[in-house]
Amino acid sequence: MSTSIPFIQNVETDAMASAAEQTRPADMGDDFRQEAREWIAANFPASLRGTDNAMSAIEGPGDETPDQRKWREAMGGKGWGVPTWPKEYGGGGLDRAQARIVQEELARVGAYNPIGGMGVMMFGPTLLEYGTEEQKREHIPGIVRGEVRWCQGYSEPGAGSDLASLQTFAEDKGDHYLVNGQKTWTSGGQWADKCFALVRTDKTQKHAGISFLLIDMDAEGVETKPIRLISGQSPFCETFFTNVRVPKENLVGHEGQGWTIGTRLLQHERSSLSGGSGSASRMNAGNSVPSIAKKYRGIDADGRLSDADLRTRIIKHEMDQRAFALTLRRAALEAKGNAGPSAATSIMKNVGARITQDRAELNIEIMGMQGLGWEGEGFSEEELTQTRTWLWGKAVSIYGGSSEIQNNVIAKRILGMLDHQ
Amino acid sequence: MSTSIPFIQNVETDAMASAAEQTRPADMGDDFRQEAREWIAANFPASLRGTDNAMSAIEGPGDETPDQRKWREAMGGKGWGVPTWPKEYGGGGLDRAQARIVQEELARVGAYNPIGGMGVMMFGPTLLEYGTEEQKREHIPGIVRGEVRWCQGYSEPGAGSDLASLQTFAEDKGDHYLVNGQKTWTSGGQWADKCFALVRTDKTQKHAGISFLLIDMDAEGVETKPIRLISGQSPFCETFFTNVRVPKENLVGHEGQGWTIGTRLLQHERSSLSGGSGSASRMNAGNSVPSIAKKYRGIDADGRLSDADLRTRIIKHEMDQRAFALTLRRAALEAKGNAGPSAATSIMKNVGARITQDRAELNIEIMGMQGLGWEGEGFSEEELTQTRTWLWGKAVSIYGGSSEIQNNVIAKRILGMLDHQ
Amino acid sequence: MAALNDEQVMLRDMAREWADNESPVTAFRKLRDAAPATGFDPEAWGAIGQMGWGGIVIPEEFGGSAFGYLSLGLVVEQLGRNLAASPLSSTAVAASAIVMGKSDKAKQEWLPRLASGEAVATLAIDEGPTHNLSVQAKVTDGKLSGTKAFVAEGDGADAFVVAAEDGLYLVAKGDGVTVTSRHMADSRSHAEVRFDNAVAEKLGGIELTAAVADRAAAVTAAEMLGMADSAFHQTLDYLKQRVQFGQVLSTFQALQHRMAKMLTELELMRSTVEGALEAIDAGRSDIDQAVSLAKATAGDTLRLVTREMVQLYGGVGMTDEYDAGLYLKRAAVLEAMWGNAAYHRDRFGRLNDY
Amino acid sequence: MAALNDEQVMLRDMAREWADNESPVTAFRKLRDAAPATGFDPEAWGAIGQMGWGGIVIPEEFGGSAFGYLSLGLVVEQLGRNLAASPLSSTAVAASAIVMGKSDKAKQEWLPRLASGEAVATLAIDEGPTHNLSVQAKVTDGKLSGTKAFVAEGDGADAFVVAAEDGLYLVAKGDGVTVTSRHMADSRSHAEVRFDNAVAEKLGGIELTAAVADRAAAVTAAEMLGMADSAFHQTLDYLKQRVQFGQVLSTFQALQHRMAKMLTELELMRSTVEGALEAIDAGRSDIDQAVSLAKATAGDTLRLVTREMVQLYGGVGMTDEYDAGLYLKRAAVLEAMWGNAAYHRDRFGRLNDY
Repeated sequence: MSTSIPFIQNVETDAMASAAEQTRPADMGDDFRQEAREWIAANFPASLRGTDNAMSAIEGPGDETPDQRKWREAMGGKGWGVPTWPKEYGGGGLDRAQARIVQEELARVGAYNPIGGMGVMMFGPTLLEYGTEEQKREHIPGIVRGEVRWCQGYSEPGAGSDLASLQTFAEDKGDHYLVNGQKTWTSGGQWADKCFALVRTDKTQKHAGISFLLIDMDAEGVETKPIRLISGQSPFCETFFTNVRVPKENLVGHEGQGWTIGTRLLQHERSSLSGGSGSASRMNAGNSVPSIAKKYRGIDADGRLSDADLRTRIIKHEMDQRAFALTLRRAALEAKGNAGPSAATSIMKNVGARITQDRAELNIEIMGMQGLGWEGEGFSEEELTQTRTWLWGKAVSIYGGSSEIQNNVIAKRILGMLDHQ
Repeated sequence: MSTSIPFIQNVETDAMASAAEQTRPADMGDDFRQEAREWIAANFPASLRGTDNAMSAIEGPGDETPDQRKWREAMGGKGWGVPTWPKEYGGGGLDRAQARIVQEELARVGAYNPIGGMGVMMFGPTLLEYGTEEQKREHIPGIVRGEVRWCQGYSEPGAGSDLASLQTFAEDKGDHYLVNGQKTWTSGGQWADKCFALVRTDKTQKHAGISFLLIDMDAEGVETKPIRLISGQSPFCETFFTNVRVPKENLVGHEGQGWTIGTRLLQHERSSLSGGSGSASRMNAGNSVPSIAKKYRGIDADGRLSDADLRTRIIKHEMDQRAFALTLRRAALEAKGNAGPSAATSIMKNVGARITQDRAELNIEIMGMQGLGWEGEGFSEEELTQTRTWLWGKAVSIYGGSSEIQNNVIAKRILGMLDHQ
Repeated sequence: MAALNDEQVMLRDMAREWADNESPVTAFRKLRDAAPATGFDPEAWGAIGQMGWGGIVIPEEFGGSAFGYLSLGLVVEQLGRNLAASPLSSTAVAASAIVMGKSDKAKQEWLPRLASGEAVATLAIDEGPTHNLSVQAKVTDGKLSGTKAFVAEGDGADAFVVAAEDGLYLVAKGDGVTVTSRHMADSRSHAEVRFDNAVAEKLGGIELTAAVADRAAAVTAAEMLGMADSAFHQTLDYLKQRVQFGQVLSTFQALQHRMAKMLTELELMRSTVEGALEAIDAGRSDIDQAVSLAKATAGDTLRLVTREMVQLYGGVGMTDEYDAGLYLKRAAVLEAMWGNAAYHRDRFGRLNDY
Repeated sequence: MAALNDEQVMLRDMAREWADNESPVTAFRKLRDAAPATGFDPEAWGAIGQMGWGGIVIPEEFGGSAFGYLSLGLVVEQLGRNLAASPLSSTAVAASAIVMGKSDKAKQEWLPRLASGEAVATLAIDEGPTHNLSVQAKVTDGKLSGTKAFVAEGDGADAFVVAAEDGLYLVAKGDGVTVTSRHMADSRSHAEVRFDNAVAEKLGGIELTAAVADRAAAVTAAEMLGMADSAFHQTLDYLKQRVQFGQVLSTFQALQHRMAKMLTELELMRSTVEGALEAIDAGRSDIDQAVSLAKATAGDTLRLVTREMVQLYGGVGMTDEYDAGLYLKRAAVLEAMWGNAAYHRDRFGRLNDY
């Protein structure tokens, strides 16, 4: 299963930010910084300061306020939501240093990047790599402007971690494919405009029988059914394809290349799950585990958190998070000039998942019964969010390649431990 | 690798004793208890009170003092060192309840059981089950009296956990076998009189080609070389067999039955490793982890161990040990009328190993540099023992079926999880 | 399993059978979706009353069977396996407070009704989100005032066993008692209960409060044992049928070893939980230690098993359609109730003087 | 690996090469069995002096290269890989105390000799078996008295940087200094050093003591990093060649996942250790936190890796013939030195005000 999970990025972006604070170099790119600062000042509506649209990716599109719309259109038009994408398709055309400056300047005034979702994080980069000129011209601008929502059609009920056993079939009908089958874990499928899907075009071969196809979600024969999660939310769908006609222009790459393209896309996902994304969020600022512990449990006479057993585990968690931030920074430094995500992202994915889950477990332990509210009176908004965050967080070690799959990848690709014969 | 490791029995016997204290029934078998008490009073030399010979099994035979010899001969003659073995071969012929009474009465006056070793724990029970009448009459009495030391010839350098791949070959020469090969981890091989060994009598079959053979350690062609361990001790040997003649009477069971007999023997070992043994020891009495922590680290103003982080781990360990004691008791109750060791012994073996190792790790952490002495001045005897106990304890999750092997057994035999196809 | 007598074996088998036939997890789902105000299914509770489970720790003279805590634990464990939403444990533990208490009036009036299932009772001790025996509630002239947080089964209770500064009291639902539901993740009944000069009958001093809290923790641990055992075996069954990469999941060695580790912890958990219940039945002097051992071990093990359940089910474990989430959410609530693992570890250390 | 400059890359590669060629684990075994009184091999130490590693944190005016702590850590890490028994870290950290100190006399007299490897120096701070900056040693009229426990490289040291109540002092070997060897499990030099009215030159106050202890902990963590990395890769290599049940051990998934977990921890460990050394070089205000993070992480990770090394080697891991035990024993000593993981976790919490 694969999807974008905004709050993991939050963890890791926070971690990145904290690492960055520790090592921020002397100001550089001063001219560009000035330009960015002025543009943001001129375009970012003050009313949005300190707000964020991160939750919208989980809960589905809220109705944009006029200011939100204005800000999305401004950033979309400028291309700075995807600052390093080529200008010719509407991207920002910036280099990495400039992109970082934009991010810093946004953060400085409490602004967020309104352009996000699976189109930005996964599909866009992949299409830029494998798509035809026509396909790029058709699909990239809509992503850049935040106008077209994409969802992912990969997993199937019988094909979870073992994606290559997927059965959704695209039958060759000359100028189009006729698609039949069922996908699951299509994130935001109920709100998406389009779907990038892995489908089978050849039943006689496993990996080589898979193709990468773009499907309109409002085409006839496409039905979605939201999946209710243990957290009560329904950010995913089951998606049913019944005799759906898909024009052949919508094939990316050639027939049978789907596995290669799809895997590449998952690397982009894993990389974005482990801190590569630029979508900053301050959701957790001032809301650290120790500060929650102080608030709910108090301190002892020596100024230490009063439950010593819990305190030890909180310190371990804080250290783990600090170590992770330093590791992300180190990975970024080492990856310089080394394009594309590496196998080491599996390590980052697992540590990120562990930290996210440990934090949530600690928070509910700290809050006691107050951290296990579901709805209604007696619980603050923050407490109710905590319950959801805890439950929803169980997904981060499952989606985007489970921790078990990542451990297989680490053992085999990094450590060279072979398959069982 | 398989061997007897006295101090694990200590852990678990302690645990058993503590469980027993909690549930000791009203006195029963009063007459027999009186008899045992009187016999012990008449025969146990007061000078040995509170001493123990458990270490001798690690360090090799010390020179017996006259009192030690007297006590061994008395227990050996009475058969109470192996209280439940049949009287016809010199055993005590007692039932389990009586055997427990003997053990309690020994403990009451600080007496130890001087009859032990691999003959008692592993070989004897197996020979009683599979041996011929002649073999039992020849070998059991020497074990009962503590006069004949047995060692185990199972592991080979290339056959550790995968015992069945052993190569030592016993060639059929009519009235005798000619044995060639190399064994390793023969515990106490340098001091043993005899060896029970698994040898290959048929090279064309893996398991069915193995036989169970008794070899005189002073026969021509047998050489031993002590293995130095990381703890500095050498309780094991490599044993080399070069054209060793072994009479055919020394085959136990029939040719090819060695795997079955050898496995059965390992079950006796595992069962004795997990608390079934009657050899009591007070080595750790009054020497619990919390008491060592109080001595070396002190307590805070609230009376708690002063390093809160360490204290939490000590408490976890103490709870683990308590839970283990309760589990041994429960297993004993459930096994009533259910003869022979069960697969659940794998669980007990792993928990016992964990507790042994955790305790040693905690103790050296508590003592700091003082708990890592090797020799010479500046370290108490107790501290130097601690270092050895810690290092030597690393063996308990390796010998007698490693924790990994036990986990395989648990998964496959208890949980019915199948082999990878 | 502890050494059970014939009565106990019968009781356990009967409870297991009833839970599997009459109260499977689907029954809990139905109740959750119907969300009755009392938080339980009166029909199921009626059946429990008829089987006499409400009276397991109540003396025969008051209509109970006096089988004891191990027996009660066996029943609660079987119900826990299937997440049965019953007020049995709350009622039984509240009844035990009355039994141990000194008020004959309370015994006469309430025990027969609790034994038969006519009435529901519960403990109202904690005043905050974590377990804490030092409380503020006060009694003046036989009237109790104070606010109790997260009272389990508070929505449907007819009587409350309430901890005040100076000990334990019985308060019947009625004047001066205000119950406000708290909707929690486990979809079970929890309520804030405010007492405002409510008529209170004294049961005993603060030693009684402590003794009753220990019994509540032990019985909670029994529910956790049933849950953990069931969650583990459901996971095992799932691994045995789910195919990935052309291979049944249960054949992956990494998963085998995790399951072996969990089974090991489960065995230890069972010993400690049964040990605590037996300690209570035997009236041992170290009940407190036995209970802390059980509740801490139960908390850690149930946490391990339920978290692994979601992880090993994978994607479907995240969906409300499967049961993993139900076990996870209930587990977190029970971990927090009557002292979590950290609380009981600290207590165990203090009781042992280190 | 941190972002290294060219100098650092050269230094690291040179150290790695020297350690592999001139100071493999067999060299340590030889030294252990020969057991010279000084506890180190003078020839190897001479070579280290010639390569200038003794002066990595010493300013150029005193004969050093002033490359800094990250550079020193890189060298110590490479030596740690092979358990090289060298007094380099002790000497370098003692030198740093003189460098940071206020005594020009000490600088003139000692730094050039330490930079060139002519002399060996060490820290004498702790007075008991666990790390503790509150000390009893006293200086009266320029004479220091007190007893220091477990002074690393105490047997061969020419100068001691000694913590007294009011700060840090330099004491040369000689009158009033009594060194008694302590034979420890790691077969390295440790000694009790008694100072009895020994002439002492003041270097600085207690802030200097604390700063130097942090540097010692960071450099120790670098040695631990080298050990952990090497122990891990030796284990990996062993798993790749050892066959059991007709299968190479490295193909067992349960072992694969354990190795993956260890690699993950190693990556975090490397980040924290390099992070601490960089923090020192940058003169950051939170060196203390960075050091506690590094030493705690290093302690936990090296413990994990060395314990797993013995376990995964199996029986041969228990023998003195294989190297696993050497790593295990040295690891335990380094875990205890300059504050173990529990000590630094507590300190990290306090530094962060919780």
